[in-house]
Amino acid sequence: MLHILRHSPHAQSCFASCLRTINAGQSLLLIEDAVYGLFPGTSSRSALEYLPATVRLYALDVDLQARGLALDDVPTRATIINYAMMVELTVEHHKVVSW
Amino acid sequence: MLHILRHSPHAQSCFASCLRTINAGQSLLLIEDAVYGLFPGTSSRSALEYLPATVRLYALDVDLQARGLALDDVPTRATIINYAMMVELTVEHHKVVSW
Amino acid sequence: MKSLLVISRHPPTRRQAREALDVVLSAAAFGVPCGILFMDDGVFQLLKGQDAALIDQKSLAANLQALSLYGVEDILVCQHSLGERGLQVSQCILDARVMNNAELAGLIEHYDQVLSL
Amino acid sequence: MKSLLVISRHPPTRRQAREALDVVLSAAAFGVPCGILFMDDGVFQLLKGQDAALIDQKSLAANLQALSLYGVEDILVCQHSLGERGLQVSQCILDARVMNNAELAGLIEHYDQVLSL
Amino acid sequence: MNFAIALLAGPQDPAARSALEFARAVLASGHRISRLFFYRDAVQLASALGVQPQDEKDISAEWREFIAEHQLDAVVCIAAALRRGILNKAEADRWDRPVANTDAPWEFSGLGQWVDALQTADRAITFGT
Amino acid sequence: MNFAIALLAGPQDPAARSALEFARAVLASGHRISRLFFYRDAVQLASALGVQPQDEKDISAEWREFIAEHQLDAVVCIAAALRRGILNKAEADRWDRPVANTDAPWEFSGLGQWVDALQTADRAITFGT
Repeated sequence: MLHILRHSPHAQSCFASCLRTINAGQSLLLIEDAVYGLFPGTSSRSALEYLPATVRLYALDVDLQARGLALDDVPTRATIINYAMMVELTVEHHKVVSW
Repeated sequence: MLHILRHSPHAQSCFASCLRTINAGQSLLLIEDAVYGLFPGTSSRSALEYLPATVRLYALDVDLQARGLALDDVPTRATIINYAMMVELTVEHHKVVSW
Repeated sequence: MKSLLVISRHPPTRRQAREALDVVLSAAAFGVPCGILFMDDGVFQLLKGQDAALIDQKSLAANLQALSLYGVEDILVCQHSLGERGLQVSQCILDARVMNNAELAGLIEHYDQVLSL
Repeated sequence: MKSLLVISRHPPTRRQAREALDVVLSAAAFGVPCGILFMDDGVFQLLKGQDAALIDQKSLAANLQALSLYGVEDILVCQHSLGERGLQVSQCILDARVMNNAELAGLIEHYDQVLSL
Repeated sequence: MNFAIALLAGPQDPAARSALEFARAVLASGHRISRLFFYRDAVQLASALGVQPQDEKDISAEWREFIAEHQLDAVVCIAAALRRGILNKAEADRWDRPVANTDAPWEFSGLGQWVDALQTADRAITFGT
Repeated sequence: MNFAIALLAGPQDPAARSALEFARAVLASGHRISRLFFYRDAVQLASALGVQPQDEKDISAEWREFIAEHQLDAVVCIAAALRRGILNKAEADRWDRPVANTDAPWEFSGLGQWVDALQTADRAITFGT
C-alpha cells in the first residue's frame, strides 16, 4: 500500500494521522507541502526517520526543489522520484491512500 | 486589544500562535471552530485556562451550541456572548486582530 | 465489488463533512461494501447535542442516520482523535466502533480502496 | 495615518501568500506605514533556494524584494516558527528581524491595525 | 461608530455566515458600516449562479439582499475576482469573456478600497482568515 | 493499466497542478485514464471565466486542453458544481440562471460516476484532499 501525503506537517493534523496508521512494509510518498516534513532539525523529520525500516519513503523532486530543500539534505532513506516514477509506484502498489 | 480566533485548535497552527502573542490585559474571543478549544479534558482548554488572569476570555453562544458544547461545560472564566455583545466588545477595544 | 473505506476528517460545520458523507452514501447505494472512519476533527460530526440550525446550517444527523439504512457496515471512530478532543464514545450519536492505532492500520489494509475526505 | 501590520502565515506555494503580500504592497503604495511579520508556515516564503518555476508558479521573490522598495519598514520573522521548521534567519532571502514571543506581543500592540492573512 | 468589515472565506465556509450575522448586529446596534470588502475566496459570494438545495440557506443571496436593503458599499477585490472567474459585465467585456456572472449591488475595485476603509473606519474587523 | 484520477482542490491549490502532471505522466508511461472526476472546489476548474495575470499559468486552461487533446472522460460532480455556481447550459436552463459558465469538454454528472470509476479502474488516485 502506498500512502501519499500532501499537507505541511505544521498546518494539518493529517500528517500525524497518516504516520500513525502506516504499517511495516508499506510505502510513503511526500508531495506538495508535505516535503516540508523532511527539513533537517524538525520533529516531523525525526518522526519520518523513526518509521519502521521496512517502510519505503519517497519524495517528489520538483516539490522538494520548488520549496528550497536541497536534494543533498534529504535523508538517505528517502528516494527522490519524478512524476514518471510516481506513476510506476502507483502501478507497483495495489492501493493508494491520499492524505 | 481584542483577539478573535476562529480555527479549530487541532487543525490550524494559528490557535497556538495567537495564544503565544496574547499579552496581559488583552481579550480573546473564540468563534466558529475555535470553540472546540474549550472542550473539557483537552490541552487547548488547559492552555486557555493558563492564560494570564488579566486576559478576558469570551465565546460566542451560537457557535458553542451549534457544535454541541453544553454552556454548563464552559469554564467559568469564559463569558458567553451573542453577536450584539460581540459588537460591543469591538467598540470597547480599539483594535481587533482576527486569527 | 471492491470495498471502500471513507476517512472523514473535517468538522461538521464544513462543507467537506457533508461531501464525505455523500460519497459513502452514493457508493453504498450502488451496492459497494462501505465503511466510514471518523478521524481528526471528523469525530466532532458524531457528537451528541449539536444544533446546527443556530448557525443556519442543516444538521448532519439525517445523513449520519442514513449510513446504516444504506447498509454501511463499518461505522468507526479513531480512539486517538477522540482522546485528543476530550471526547468519549458514549457522547457519539451513532453506535460507532472505537479503533486504536493498530486496528486502524489493519482496517486500512482490509479495504480495497480508501478515500481520505 | 494608521499603521498596519500584516501577519503572513501561509506557505509560498499557496495563493494566500501572494495575496497577503499584495495587501502590504497596496497599503505601502498609499503611504500607510507598514510592517510584515512572517509566522507559522509563512516563514517558508523567505527561504533561499526556492525554484517555484518547477511547479509552474511565479516566484514570490519579486514581491518580497518590492517590500523595501515600497518603504515597508518592518520586515520581521517569528523565531518560534523558524525553530519549529528547522530554519535559521541566515537562510532567509530578506534581511528580516527575528522576533521572540515577548517581542511579538509588543509588536502587535505597537501597530494601529493588524491583519492576519 | 463606523465599521469596516472584510471577509476572506468563501460561501462554503462558516465565516461567511459569521460575518453576515456580525454585520447585521452592527446595524442593529445603531452603528454604521462604511464598507464591506470581499477578498480571496469571499469574492465567490458575488456569483449569481450558485444553486443551493431547497432545504439549505443561500448565504450568497442573503448577503446580496442585506447589501441592497441597507445600500451598503460592498467592494469585491477585482484581482481576486478575475482569478476566480467572477466577472461583472465590464470585466467580461474587457477580458473578452462570453458572459458575466455578477452584477450590482456588488462593486468591483482594487485593494486600495480596503486600505482606505482601514484608514477611515473607527473599527476594522476581518472574518474568514 | 486504467487509472481513475480524482481532484478535490480548486485552481488556487498546488494540487491542481500535481494532478495534471501526474495525469500527463500516466499517459506518457503508456497507461490509460478511464475517468477524471472533479469534486469539491475542483469543480471551479471547469469555469470558462477565470482571468489569470499574463505572467502566470492558467491551470484551468491547461486542464481543458489536456482533456480535449486526449478526449478524456472528465466528469464534474453536478451537486458540487451547482453549489459553487458552476453551470453548463443545461443546468443554467434547468435552474433558471441567466448564463452558463462552462461547456465541453467538461461533463456534468453525479457521484455515481466516481463510484463506478473506482470499481472499474485498475488504480484509483486522489489529489487535493
